[in-house]
Amino acid sequence: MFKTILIRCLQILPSLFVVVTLTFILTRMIPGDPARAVLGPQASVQDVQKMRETMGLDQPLVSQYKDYMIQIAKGDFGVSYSYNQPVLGLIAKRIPNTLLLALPSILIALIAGLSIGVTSAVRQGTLVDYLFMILALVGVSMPIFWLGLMLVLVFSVHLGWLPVLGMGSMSSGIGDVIRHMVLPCFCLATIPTATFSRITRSSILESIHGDSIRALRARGIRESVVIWKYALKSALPPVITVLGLQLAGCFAGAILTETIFAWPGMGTLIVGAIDNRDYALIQGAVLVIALAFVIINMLVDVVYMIINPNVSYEGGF
Amino acid sequence: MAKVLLLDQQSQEEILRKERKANNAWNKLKRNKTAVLGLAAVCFMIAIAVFAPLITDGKPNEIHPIDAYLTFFQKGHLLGTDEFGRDLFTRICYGARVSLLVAAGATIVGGIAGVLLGLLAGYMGGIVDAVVMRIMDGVLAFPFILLSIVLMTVLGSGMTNVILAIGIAEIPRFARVVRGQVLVVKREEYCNAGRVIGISHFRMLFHHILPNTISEVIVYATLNIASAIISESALSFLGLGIDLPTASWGSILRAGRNSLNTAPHIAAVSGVFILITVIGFNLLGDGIRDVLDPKMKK
Amino acid sequence: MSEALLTVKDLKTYFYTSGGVSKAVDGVSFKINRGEIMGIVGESGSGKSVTSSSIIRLLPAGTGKIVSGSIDFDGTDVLALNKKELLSFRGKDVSMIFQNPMTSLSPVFKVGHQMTELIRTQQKVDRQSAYRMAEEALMKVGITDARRRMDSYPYELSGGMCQRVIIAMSILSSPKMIIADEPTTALDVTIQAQVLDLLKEMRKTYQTAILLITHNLGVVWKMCDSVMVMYAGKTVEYTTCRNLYHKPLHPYTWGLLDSMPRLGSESEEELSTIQGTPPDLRLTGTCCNFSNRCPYASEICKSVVPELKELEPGHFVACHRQCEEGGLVRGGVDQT
Amino acid sequence: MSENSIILQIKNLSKDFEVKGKGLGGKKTVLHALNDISLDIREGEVLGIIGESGCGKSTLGRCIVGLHKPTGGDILFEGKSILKLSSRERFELCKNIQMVFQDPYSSLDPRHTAADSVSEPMIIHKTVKGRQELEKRVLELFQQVGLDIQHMNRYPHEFSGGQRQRLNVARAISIQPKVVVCDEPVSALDVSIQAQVINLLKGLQKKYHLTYVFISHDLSVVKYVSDRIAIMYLGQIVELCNGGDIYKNPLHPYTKALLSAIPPESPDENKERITLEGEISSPIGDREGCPLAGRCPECMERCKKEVPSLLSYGEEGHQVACFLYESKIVQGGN
Amino acid sequence: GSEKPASTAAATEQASTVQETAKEEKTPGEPVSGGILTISLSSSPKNLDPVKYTGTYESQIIGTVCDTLVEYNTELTEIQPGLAKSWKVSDDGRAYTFTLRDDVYFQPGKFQEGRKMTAEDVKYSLERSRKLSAMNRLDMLDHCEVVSDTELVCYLAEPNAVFLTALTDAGNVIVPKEEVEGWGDDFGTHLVGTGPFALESFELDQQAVLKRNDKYWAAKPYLDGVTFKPVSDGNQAVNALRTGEINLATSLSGEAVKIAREDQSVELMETPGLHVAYIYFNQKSGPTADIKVREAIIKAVNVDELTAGVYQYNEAKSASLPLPPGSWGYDSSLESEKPAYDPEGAKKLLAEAGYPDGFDLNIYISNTESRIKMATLFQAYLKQNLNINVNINTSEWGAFSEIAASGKADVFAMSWTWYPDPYFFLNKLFHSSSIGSLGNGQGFENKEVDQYLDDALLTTDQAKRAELYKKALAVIVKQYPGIFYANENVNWGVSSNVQGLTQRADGKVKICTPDINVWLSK
Ligand SMILES: Nc1ncnc2c1ncn2[C@@H]1O[C@H](COP(=O)(O)OP(=O)(O)OP(=O)(O)O)[C@@H](O)[C@H]1O
Ligand SMILES: Nc1ncnc2c1ncn2[C@@H]1O[C@H](COP(=O)(O)OP(=O)(O)OP(=O)(O)O)[C@@H](O)[C@H]1O
Ligand SMILES: [Mg+2]
Ligand SMILES: [Mg+2]
Repeated sequence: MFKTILIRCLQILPSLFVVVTLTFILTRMIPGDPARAVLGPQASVQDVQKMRETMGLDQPLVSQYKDYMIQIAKGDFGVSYSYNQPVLGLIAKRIPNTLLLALPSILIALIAGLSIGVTSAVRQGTLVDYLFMILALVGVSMPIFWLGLMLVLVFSVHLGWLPVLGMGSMSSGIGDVIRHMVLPCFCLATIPTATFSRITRSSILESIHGDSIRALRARGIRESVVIWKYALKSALPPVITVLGLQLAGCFAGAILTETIFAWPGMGTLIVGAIDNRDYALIQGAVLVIALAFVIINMLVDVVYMIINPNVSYEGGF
Repeated sequence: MAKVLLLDQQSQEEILRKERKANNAWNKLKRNKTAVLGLAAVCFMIAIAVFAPLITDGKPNEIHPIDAYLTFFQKGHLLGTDEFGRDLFTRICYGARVSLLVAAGATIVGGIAGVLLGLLAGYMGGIVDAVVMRIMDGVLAFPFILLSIVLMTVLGSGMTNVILAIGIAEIPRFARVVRGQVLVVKREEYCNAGRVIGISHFRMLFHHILPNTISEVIVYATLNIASAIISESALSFLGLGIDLPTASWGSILRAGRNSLNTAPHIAAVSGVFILITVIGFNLLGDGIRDVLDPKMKK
Repeated sequence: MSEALLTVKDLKTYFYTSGGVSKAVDGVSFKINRGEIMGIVGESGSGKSVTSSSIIRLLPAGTGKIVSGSIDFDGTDVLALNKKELLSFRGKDVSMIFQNPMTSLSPVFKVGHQMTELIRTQQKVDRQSAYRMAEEALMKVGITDARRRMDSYPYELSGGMCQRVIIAMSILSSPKMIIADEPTTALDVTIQAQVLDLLKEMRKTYQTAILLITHNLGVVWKMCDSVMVMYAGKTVEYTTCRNLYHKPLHPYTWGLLDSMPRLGSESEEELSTIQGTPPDLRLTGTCCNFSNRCPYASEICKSVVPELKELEPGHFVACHRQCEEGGLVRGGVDQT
Repeated sequence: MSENSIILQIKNLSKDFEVKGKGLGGKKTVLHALNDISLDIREGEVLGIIGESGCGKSTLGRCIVGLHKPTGGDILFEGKSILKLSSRERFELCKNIQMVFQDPYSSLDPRHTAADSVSEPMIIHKTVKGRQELEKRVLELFQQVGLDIQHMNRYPHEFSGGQRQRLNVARAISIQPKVVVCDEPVSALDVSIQAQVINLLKGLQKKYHLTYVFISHDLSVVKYVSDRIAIMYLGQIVELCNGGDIYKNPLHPYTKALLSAIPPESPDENKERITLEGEISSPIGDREGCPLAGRCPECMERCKKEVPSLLSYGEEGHQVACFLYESKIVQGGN
Repeated sequence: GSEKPASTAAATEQASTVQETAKEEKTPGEPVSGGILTISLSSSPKNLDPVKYTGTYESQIIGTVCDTLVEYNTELTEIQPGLAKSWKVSDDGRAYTFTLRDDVYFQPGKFQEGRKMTAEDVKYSLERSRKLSAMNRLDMLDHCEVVSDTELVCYLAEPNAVFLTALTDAGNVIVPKEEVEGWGDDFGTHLVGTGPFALESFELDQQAVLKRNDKYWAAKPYLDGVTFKPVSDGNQAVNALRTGEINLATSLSGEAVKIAREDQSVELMETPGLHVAYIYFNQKSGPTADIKVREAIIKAVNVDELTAGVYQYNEAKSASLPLPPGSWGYDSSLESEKPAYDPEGAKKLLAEAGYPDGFDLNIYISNTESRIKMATLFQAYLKQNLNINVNINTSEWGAFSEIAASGKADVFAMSWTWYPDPYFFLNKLFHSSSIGSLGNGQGFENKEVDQYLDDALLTTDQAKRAELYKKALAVIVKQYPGIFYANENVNWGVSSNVQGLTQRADGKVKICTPDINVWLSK
């Protein structure tokens, strides 16, 4: 097992290399001068020139790339120009915030989605099924930035039930943070819930119609056990794939949600970094998100192996 | 009633013909209620986009500052007006053009490139596969919206650039879908049959493998148009979309956001249009999948 | 023969599809005695599996429905059972073995787990004793390293091994009858022989009746006491094995028997074949279903549905021509 | 059976597959699908190959038609190696060696009409000129395999299994090959249809003097169509004999077991079963000794260490690979 | 800065100078102690180190935690004592002698226990700023000399009239050496100064919590503490005001202004800011290099209407000159020099310039709301009146500033705000030495103007300087460099329990000074 994971870890290196290179190229392609962005509009020509030199931007691209690669290999993500702080520290402070949004959202989505999906599948063709599936369809089709706006409009502005901005502060008690989490989590959980519902439903349906479930029924196993134990477990792999994708998506896809709710997570960090042409920060944050993505994918594979031991992962030979 | 004879060739033929007709993709789609609903929504949106000049006064950008922020039905404005007094319905109709065009364009860009790469990777296998797919994985590791944002920043605003940005970001997804499918199809016996005959790689790819993956691609593309519409709106919403003053649903939504309290209908209406269209494409995609998937035949 | 265990009378199971009513099973009658092995043979699509799943009322989800007929199992009317009774009927009275052993075990749980689960739904025992019982059952079907096998996932077992596990599961509750739907089609000849031997032994030790579905006549010869030939949803001939071999009465049976190449036959002569294809099940029911392929078909065959008649004691056949005065004599079926 | 010239010669052919172990990153292991197989196929004969599932029958067939690249050994077609051909020559060779696949449902491209599928080889190899001639030829082929003009524009899913298999046959013979490899062409078909296809194949073979390599796991079918029969076990040929001999005089313990396992042909027949204990051993990994050693009722010490080679025994052309018969081997046979 | 990437339409204000200020004294009551004032900032403060900070939102916190030597008075009319009781300027204008208060103590920190501030600290802080400030906030300073604990002399390299103005910047606050060096890079999150509130905690992107400094030299603050929270969206800030999450929202714009104005529980404070929004024409290339074209375009735009359209909630005044009316260099007599709205005349002029049928023009703007609105209207005017096709190129700030500064834009629009001294407008926007920077991205070059501006910098007398600036302004206006269409207000939303708050034109939030002491009513 350990070795397996190690091998998988090695497999993610090329992807990360691509990510780092791509980010490097893309950041340098973004129009706009980081030096000017740092210095602000009032900077004079000389100020900008001086700053460029301090930032090492006067070097040829190839050597910048080389330096950056060496730096990354050493685990050094550099210093953010706009924050004047090490990138790693900045990211480390933001990750928990994003997780605070992403994990509960995904968890809620998973529980809700599985229940809805299973219920729908079991009652295939009934009113409940139709209702759930319509909801799920609306859910997957939802532009969440719009949903966010509407939620704020209704629940914060008109009803005044929930706060609208930021993530509150632990110093004001955990309740404060939770109150701040409600709307963004709802927003963030919408699509995953809907996706889980749909995928669970179709996957359960498929397995219900499969031979092994028929065989179980023929053996007189109770229907509830058949559904919630056997059918659910054999229906899990696609759900887990989606879980991985959604989790990875949540981690970074919170960009829109975070922007709307001014949530200080990775999403807003990156958007801010792009605005500020903060190369080191963009690169660092993207790399971390990509890393999260690949690691989650890897975990998905491992979980797959635990759940369904007879799955081959490679596309073939 | 004349008895139907199972033995006679004709009634057998009859049945076959009927079945062929019933199994015709289009007829199957027509029988799929939800798909028809989706198709209707999509067609409606396409219609308002195409006939925008006919059903509106054709001046989506003409400003009347005095009439700013009217709501529904005021002064003959069906859906009210925006911050410059431009008729919202007109802008929504013209916005449909942009949103649909961008979504379709991006899907075509991403689709063509992705399909080609996926075909190549899946068919060639080995080192080509490894290289292409690692790059795709790398790109995929970028969160989609982030990649579009960065690409938009790199490319600058404008319709072609939005199409490119979303399209490029979509390439890996298409490539994955196609590659997965190619891996299945290329091991089908009929491909082996082709090999035994000695057909060329080119013919194999474009006569046998591509046609047999295309239904997956069509399904995926339909669903993808739905997400591309959202992506376009999201980009416009973040202020990275098409050029002013051209309307797109996202840019209307963005403007609506800035007057959420004064004129909530702007954001609401544009959002609803996006939502309905996306639902439409999703329904249609699901329908097409059901129709093309032999497992789902009723 | 001894008392009947299962009596099926004029069973009809239809599928209501968009293209019309598909008469998958359209009048099937037979009975099985305790300890008897009965075979059902017939072409693919003739309704063998639907018949068997009708008996345990487990039609594939969707549009299928048992329209008429009666199924009597050991004195109980199966069609009148409620949900709860059905569960114990399926588990304890009748068990089923499907064609593909690999797919009739859940791929995601270990063999032992699945077996103990089954035992614990049938009997009130604790986990340990259930486990022991499972182990014993495995040993009974000739699995030597039972303990190790219990700890493996189905995919780790070979097909033959899997089928044995399934047989072990099906005898756990010592059912009165086992329905085996093509239990060996997916297996190799040598393994097939082993599994069939095993089934035969089970019958001997437990007096279990077996309903064996197959399209391999050889298997029927080897295993069965009686056999039913199905064609397009109907019983066309039903009799003892020997009778069927030596004195088949239905022209379809003739075709079936003759189209098998025999090891002894000379390879110079052509095999006889049955021309044409089976009818569409949505069109059947107005005449003899075989009349379009039957070289002896006469007018009546094309207009009246033949009934299943007991031509000789214990030999049922559904054919107008055979019931006619004189009947038909088996000859070479149309050879083209 | 007249002694014809050897059209296809298989020399010490072996084929290994690399397989991934189960689970994540499982170890790569070698699967020996074919082990040092030598075989001569004569022009105009039907060579039956029979064996258990997974013993390498299809692999052998696929090596012959070039779908697999052998790991070792050689295949000679009319005396010329077919493994070291340029792509041009390889292409030309396709005209001579064709294949009929096992599964009639998956071996036709579902998106091509019946006529498309049948005419494709002729288009590729440019054996006919012009559309009209092509259409004429396709119709001709259709009629030869018992289909007619109304079937030409149908798609595969509109055919029954037997009809599809006819299409496969039509496609295979459309460019007039000399050798046709039939990989279990009838095992997916119903008995009544099976007979039709077998008749068709036999008829064509006679008519065009084709050479068949006929793979099946149904002994009665193989016996019925074949002039000679090769019995394979775990990647090796264990016995090779004339069609009739196998029934009359089986030699190899495996052949005997196989024969005894075949269901009887009548309810009266009471066969004595020679049981092979134990499961079929896996072709994965390295193996020592006779492949049957683990299951053989007459296994000797020697069998566990050495691999017996296929040597002639008794009457003309009967070869067996078993130490039991070593002393009685006819020297210099074949 | 005048326009920061992350900020919304209301550009950042930091200015000083004599300025008529609408001072909005609240209903007086008996001041009570206690309570925490929560203030929203338009963007998230990143670094509070005075030499590293870059945005106004940061300067608000620095200005509350720390003090400067001198300050603008509330009306921004003159510079008044801060930590320095008094100062003297040498005749050559190169030496400034400051006398410091001797009752000033630093807030206690990790590396010192709240010791007294001395001249050494002032020298240290100013020279640090001179050396390290990336923004060059004190580049006119040469060095400082400590005379005694309470006296020091600052020497300039050459006379510079804006030295005192520069000293009012939050970048030049006085900080204790021990803390700066003790914390090193982390000083940015552990700022210590002499101000009315001490930084208790600084949670990046969440909040900065300040608590009362009981030993504050000017007065004892009524408030227990002040909390700053970043809220980037104006509407959200107002929503938060209404829900009571914050008490004071700075930098409101757009619809937020309207809501604040209309909502009963929220009060809107407005003061004309030191701000000019403008459209710049390329002086060097393209059709706008022709002065006639520029004039035509100006004539074709109805500025009052444009401003009303952009600032639909009256959050700005229509403008005419490249200087805020509050600046002492402002000359209202020049307002009439700006061509009036005259579509016909414009068309004629354009025809004279050789473009009777119009042409294509690219306007570059950053993607902020007010800029987008303006460009949309501008586009409509030019199309309608001159048949000029305007392509609007929006991009976010980074890309925009690059294009604008490079001089490649036909037309670009932005806004400018800084200190009240005209130097910070005119020199930065029109001096030829600024070409290549964002301020003079249009490439304005005029010898006469350069001369006036240079002279004004060397003169110390404000009246004389004003004269020079007005002369320069007159020349500039005649060149039609652009359309200076609006002066945005400083707009604050305040919840009604905040008392004693005074709004300044420079947008600085002053909570406790010798004159002001904000308190919260129950
Ligand atoms: N779920 C279903 N919906 C509609 N028709 C069905 C369904 N299941 C079976 N049928 C039809 O019922 C008929 C009988 O099917 P059945 O599975 O019993 O055949 P079979 O004799 O078992 O064939 P095989 O030998 O291939 O297993 C077939 O024609 C089939 O088309
Ligand atoms: N492409 C492949 N990659 C890896 N292993 C393979 C491949 N093709 C066949 N094998 C393995 O080679 C062995 C021989 O396979 P082959 O298909 O030749 O058997 P077969 O005799 O045709 O069996 P069947 O009767 O089931 O068709 C099997 O163990 C099989 O798993
Ligand atoms: Mg069946
Ligand atoms: Mg095979």
